[in-house]
Amino acid sequence: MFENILIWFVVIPVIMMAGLGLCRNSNMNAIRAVMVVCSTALLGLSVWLCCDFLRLRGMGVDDEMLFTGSWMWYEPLNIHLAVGVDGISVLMLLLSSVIVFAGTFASWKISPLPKNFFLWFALLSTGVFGFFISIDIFTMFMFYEVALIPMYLLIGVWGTGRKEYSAMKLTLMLMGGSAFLMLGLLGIFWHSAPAGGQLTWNILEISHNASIAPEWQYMLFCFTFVGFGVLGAMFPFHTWSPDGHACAPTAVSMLHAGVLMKLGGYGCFRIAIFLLPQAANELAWIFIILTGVSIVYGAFSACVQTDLKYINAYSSVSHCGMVLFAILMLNTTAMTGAILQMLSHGLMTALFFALIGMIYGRTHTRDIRQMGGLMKIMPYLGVCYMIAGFASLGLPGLSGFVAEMTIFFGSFQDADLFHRIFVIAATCSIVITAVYILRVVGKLLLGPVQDEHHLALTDAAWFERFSTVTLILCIAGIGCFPNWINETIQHSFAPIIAAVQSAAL
Amino acid sequence: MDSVGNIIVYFIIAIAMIFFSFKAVTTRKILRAATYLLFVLLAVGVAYFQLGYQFLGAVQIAVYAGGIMVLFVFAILLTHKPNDKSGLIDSHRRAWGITLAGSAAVVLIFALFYMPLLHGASLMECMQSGGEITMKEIGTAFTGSDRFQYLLPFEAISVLLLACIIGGVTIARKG
Amino acid sequence: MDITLPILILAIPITMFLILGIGGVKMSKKMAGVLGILGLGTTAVLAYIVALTYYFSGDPLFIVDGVRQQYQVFDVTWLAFTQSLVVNIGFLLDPISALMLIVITTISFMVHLYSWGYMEGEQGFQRYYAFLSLFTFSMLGLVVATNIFQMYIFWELVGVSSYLLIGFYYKLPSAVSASKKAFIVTRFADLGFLIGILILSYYTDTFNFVDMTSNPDGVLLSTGGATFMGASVLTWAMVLIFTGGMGKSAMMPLHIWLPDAMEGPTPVSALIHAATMVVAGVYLVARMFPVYCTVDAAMTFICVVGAITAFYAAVVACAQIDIKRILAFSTISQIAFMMVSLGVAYDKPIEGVHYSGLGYMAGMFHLFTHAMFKALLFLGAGALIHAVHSNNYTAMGGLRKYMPITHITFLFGCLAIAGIWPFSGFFSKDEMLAAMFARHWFWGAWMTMVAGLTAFYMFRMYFLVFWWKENPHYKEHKPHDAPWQMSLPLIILAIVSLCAGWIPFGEFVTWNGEPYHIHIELSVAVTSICIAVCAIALAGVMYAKENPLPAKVKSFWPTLWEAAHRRFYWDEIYMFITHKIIFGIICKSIAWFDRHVIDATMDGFAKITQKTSYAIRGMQSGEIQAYVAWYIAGAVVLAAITWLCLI
Amino acid sequence: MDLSMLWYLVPSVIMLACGIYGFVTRKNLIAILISLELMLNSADLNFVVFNRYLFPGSMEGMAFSLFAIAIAAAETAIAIAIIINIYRAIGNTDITEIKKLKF
Repeated sequence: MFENILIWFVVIPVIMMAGLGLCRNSNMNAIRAVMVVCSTALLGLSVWLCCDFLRLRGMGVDDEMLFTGSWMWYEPLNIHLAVGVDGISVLMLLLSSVIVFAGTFASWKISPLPKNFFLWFALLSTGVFGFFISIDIFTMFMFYEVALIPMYLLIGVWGTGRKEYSAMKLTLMLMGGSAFLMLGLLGIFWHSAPAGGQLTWNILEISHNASIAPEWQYMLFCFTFVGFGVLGAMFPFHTWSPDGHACAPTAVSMLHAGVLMKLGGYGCFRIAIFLLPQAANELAWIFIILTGVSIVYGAFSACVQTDLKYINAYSSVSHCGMVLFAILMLNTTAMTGAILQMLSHGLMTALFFALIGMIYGRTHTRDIRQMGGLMKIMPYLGVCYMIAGFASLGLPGLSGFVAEMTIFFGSFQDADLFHRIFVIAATCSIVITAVYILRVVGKLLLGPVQDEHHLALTDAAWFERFSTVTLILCIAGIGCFPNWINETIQHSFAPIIAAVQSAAL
Repeated sequence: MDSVGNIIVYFIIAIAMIFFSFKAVTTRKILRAATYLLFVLLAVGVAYFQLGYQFLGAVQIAVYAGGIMVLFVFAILLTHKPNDKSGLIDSHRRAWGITLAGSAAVVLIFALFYMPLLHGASLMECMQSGGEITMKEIGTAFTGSDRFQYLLPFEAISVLLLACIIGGVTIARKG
Repeated sequence: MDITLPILILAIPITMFLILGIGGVKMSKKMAGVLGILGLGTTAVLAYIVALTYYFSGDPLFIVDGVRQQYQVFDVTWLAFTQSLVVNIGFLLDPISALMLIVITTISFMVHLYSWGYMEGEQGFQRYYAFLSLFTFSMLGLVVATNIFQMYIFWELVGVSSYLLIGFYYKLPSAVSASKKAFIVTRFADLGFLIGILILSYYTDTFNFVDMTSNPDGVLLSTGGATFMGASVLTWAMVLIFTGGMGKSAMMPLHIWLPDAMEGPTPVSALIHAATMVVAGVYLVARMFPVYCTVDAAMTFICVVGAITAFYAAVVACAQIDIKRILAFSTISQIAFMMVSLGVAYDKPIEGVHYSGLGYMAGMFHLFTHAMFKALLFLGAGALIHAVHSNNYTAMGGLRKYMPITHITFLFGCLAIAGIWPFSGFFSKDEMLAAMFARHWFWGAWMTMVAGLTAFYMFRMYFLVFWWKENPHYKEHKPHDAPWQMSLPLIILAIVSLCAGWIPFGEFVTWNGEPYHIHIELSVAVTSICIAVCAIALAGVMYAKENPLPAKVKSFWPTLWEAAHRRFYWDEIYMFITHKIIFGIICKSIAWFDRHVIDATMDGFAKITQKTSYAIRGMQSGEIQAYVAWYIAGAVVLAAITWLCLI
Repeated sequence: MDLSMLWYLVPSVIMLACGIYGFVTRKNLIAILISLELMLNSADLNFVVFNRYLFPGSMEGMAFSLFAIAIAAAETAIAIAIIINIYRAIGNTDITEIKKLKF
């Protein structure tokens, strides 16, 4: 079992938890050491996986999933621990490990109870990594839940502001989504073998059977898409996002916006679209409307917020709406764009939240009206914030541009007027994004210093620099050299597009 | 056609059951209530005899009328206070009780009368076809583990009783 | 052709940006300045080599049978959207990109040199040079773009560089808001550009300029006659693409950012907001010219927008106080001139006109000369501001004695822009007007009038600054000419402004690469010179000596003056739309809706659950009898139901 | 005149009704227990009657009644122990005083 590289993505966080369990709460250095070693190991593992994956693809191995493995877990229901990755999952693993790595450094001085914080943090990572490596929808769902539950404690204990309320809201809304999801997944399971064979949870097997009856597909598609859509902050199920992010501690915001929200997009893509292609063809329009609304709506809402985290939470609604929007366009280019957008948004929001955490740690306020001219006081953080802002508003050379453009050009391939109108509405968001980003930058970083007390504040410490530089390098890397990502993932869409097209006939 | 003796006995038990159970729940004095209950239990025991279950009737009289009643009486004496007002019932409660009991009785009795199954055979015919159950049969049934034999529940009841003894002791001991 | 030089042309500025941007904090100012100037000097030399090689080498790659060719030096894949729709990053050499290489590097080098003197003592000197390098990189990337998407990429990058440079004095709220405004307005225009690219690329299935412009009829055919809301799809695409150009080139109604952009350091205004970036729109139209020619509606649209803008900006410039704003409006007006010139050009012979592509050539010619003399004027204005520490002409007057070099060079600039022989502006303006008259007399007459206005407001400013009356403040603080780093570029640019008109421009730049021999259209030239001289004379009468005439004229039409001074209230209209409508109504109401409807619904579910729990909690009263009563009631009801069902 | 099973069932129903009435109305815990016994007895009687009339050959009803009696004994014992304990704790056996088990 352990000869499969993918299993290690779950094993390392478990080791991390075990290691943390041995540390004492007061022994900060030991805790940090465990975290740094394990998160570096994860990062290394994912980079290695990525290289190996590209090598295998380069050798002409064109299986849908590589590094597959399957171990029986619960026989009566045919549940396996089945793992396997394609290009998309590889990139998602890479993203997650980068963010876990950066998150470790961003929460270098977390208090109180650092050990417990990192324990939950590691559990959260376990869920995230487990989700991305699974190809058995039951274990996938299990890991999904594993990733969600720690959020409650992480926000409720280490958060700020109305943390209990927010933690409760976030957890309940996401659990509500999970309930829908569970229904959908069970439905898929019970219809996975219409001819009377062995029922299965395995994504590949279900898609090969390709035979869920259309009337069931409609219902299950709605369930699964809404279920994952809640996590993907789809309008109107997005309201957990502003409150949840606003109250969460830095690393949790990073991981949540950076990775957890991607579970939604990934799930929609891997389960809702892939397994239920006919419904995807016919019901996409409903969700195109909803996600189209998300994009514009999130952007407009962000324009008038005054809390830094709220701004970013709404901007996440807008950007994540773009992900789901692109997925629903059901063509290769738009889906590539969606994956790029997931990566881009993951890195960029993580950077944003890290910076906001650092700024908040110094000024003790997140209200942009009470800050100003911080560029003068903390130039490093200011410049990083501007870079994050530029990435968000789609400056060429940073990741946001590539992702958005791929989405727009992909979405525009659909010649239908309905799609066209929504694509054009979605493109409008680039202007609104510019408006709110520049508004924040203008108020927060530029202009005269608002508060005399801020003059005494210090710029970033080394661990903060380390965390931000990692993220910025990734953002710029994707932005300057996007084509390798296209090459990594292009194989992965073939089965999905084929399923959708054959269903359309 | 049942014998006149049976019918007379039946009427005695039926009237006793109805009358004493009514009195048991309406009397204010708790000790009297217990006494009326005793009569009801005895009547039921007689009914068992009449139906041909001598052993059951004996058990009913021994355990209920003998054992449980003693417990009741002891309990009443232990918890009795001279000017106890708990016998008084306010009209609200009474209305509730009458409604519930009445509606239950009405529904059940109507149901009984509408069930054709229940109007058939006479007691005589049943006694002839079934006859009495001997102690030997009962003994075999309670100590065997075949079909229609009850070793397992019997043992379970034993354990339950043991548990009750221990529980009763534990509860009553602590002040 | 060797690809080393072209790569270096792009690589040096971006490297310089990274070096100065990341390492600038650790560097001394001198070091940063020298590095920046050296880097740009090298780039300029390389760009000259490349451009001159292109024009003069006679290499069959560049010129075949006397016709100049478009040549892609390199073109590498950057991002593949689909099999055929591939974004490349490349380097296209053709007459206009070579021209732009020269213009950009020349002006940029002048500005680098000038800034060394001008920005001395400013905080963030290193940052300034870093941004200048970034801008130069982006602008060079824009002009050498081989495909429209590459152009869009660099288009956005120049936008950001412009944002950063306008907001250079980031502690001033006015600079911050000006930079924000510039970015957002151009971003809005870029949205049109993007949608235009989306439409165009969908039908043509390519981004490449050469593919599109070499076969414009193919582009037209590829749309298959598709229409949307009455206009053909191609018209929509081309008009939307032009919208991008309108934003960058500050055409009405998207011009409002440019005057505010003057909050940036003056050399930046010279480089970005006068000479190079703002002509990107013109360059874009020139680049897509053959495709535009297939769409008459788009060409007419360009003409109309250009003509209105030219006149509007010229009128507003007459009523400004801030000299940089006068120059800004003059820039808008002149760019509009180029736009009209391109708009009237035609890629096929028309009857009665000796050369139909004249407007194209003239527009590019004017782009070139305008870049030179407008940069000169801005740098001159910078020298003035440097001397008197104010942007307003009210703080100046009579400066000719104190600042002779600035005076002479500024005068050269004014004469050039007014179109007086033998300055460069005369030649290019003459060609433009000739082209307009050739298309329709109305365009020619209209633009001649604008040219007259141009001469008037430029000399109004010139007289007010250098003549009028001496400002009493000079006694305390005597103004003097700028240091050599600043004067040298002025002198160089003045010489260029004087001579550039004699370049046989038609030999180098025409729309199809075939050389064209420029000759002066006497009737047009005489008319325009007469009008310009009259206008200068009028300005001289009104402003050369202190007199009450200007005040009288002003009080004659106070509303008109006020309206022109306030730029015909465009800013107020925009403020109203953005702040009151978009922010105040749309954004606020959406945010309100989110909190009080959507979120309240979600909270409402929680509240309903909670309320229900509290409400039914009473049943858990602790009274056993109540439980039993409920239980029995339930049982009775069930029994009743069962019974009713059985019978 | 035949003694059909209805004859036995009707008094049993009335006993049950009395039990219900007593259980719901009485306040004294012991009185409630007494009512409970009434209900139990009514059920026992039913078992036996059904056994006798419908399945005279077997003895399930009787066995069930027997067990019920045993359990009732146990239950009563425990209940009385609890009642005595409550009496010790609060000084009376009024059920309206015992409401701790709420919410």
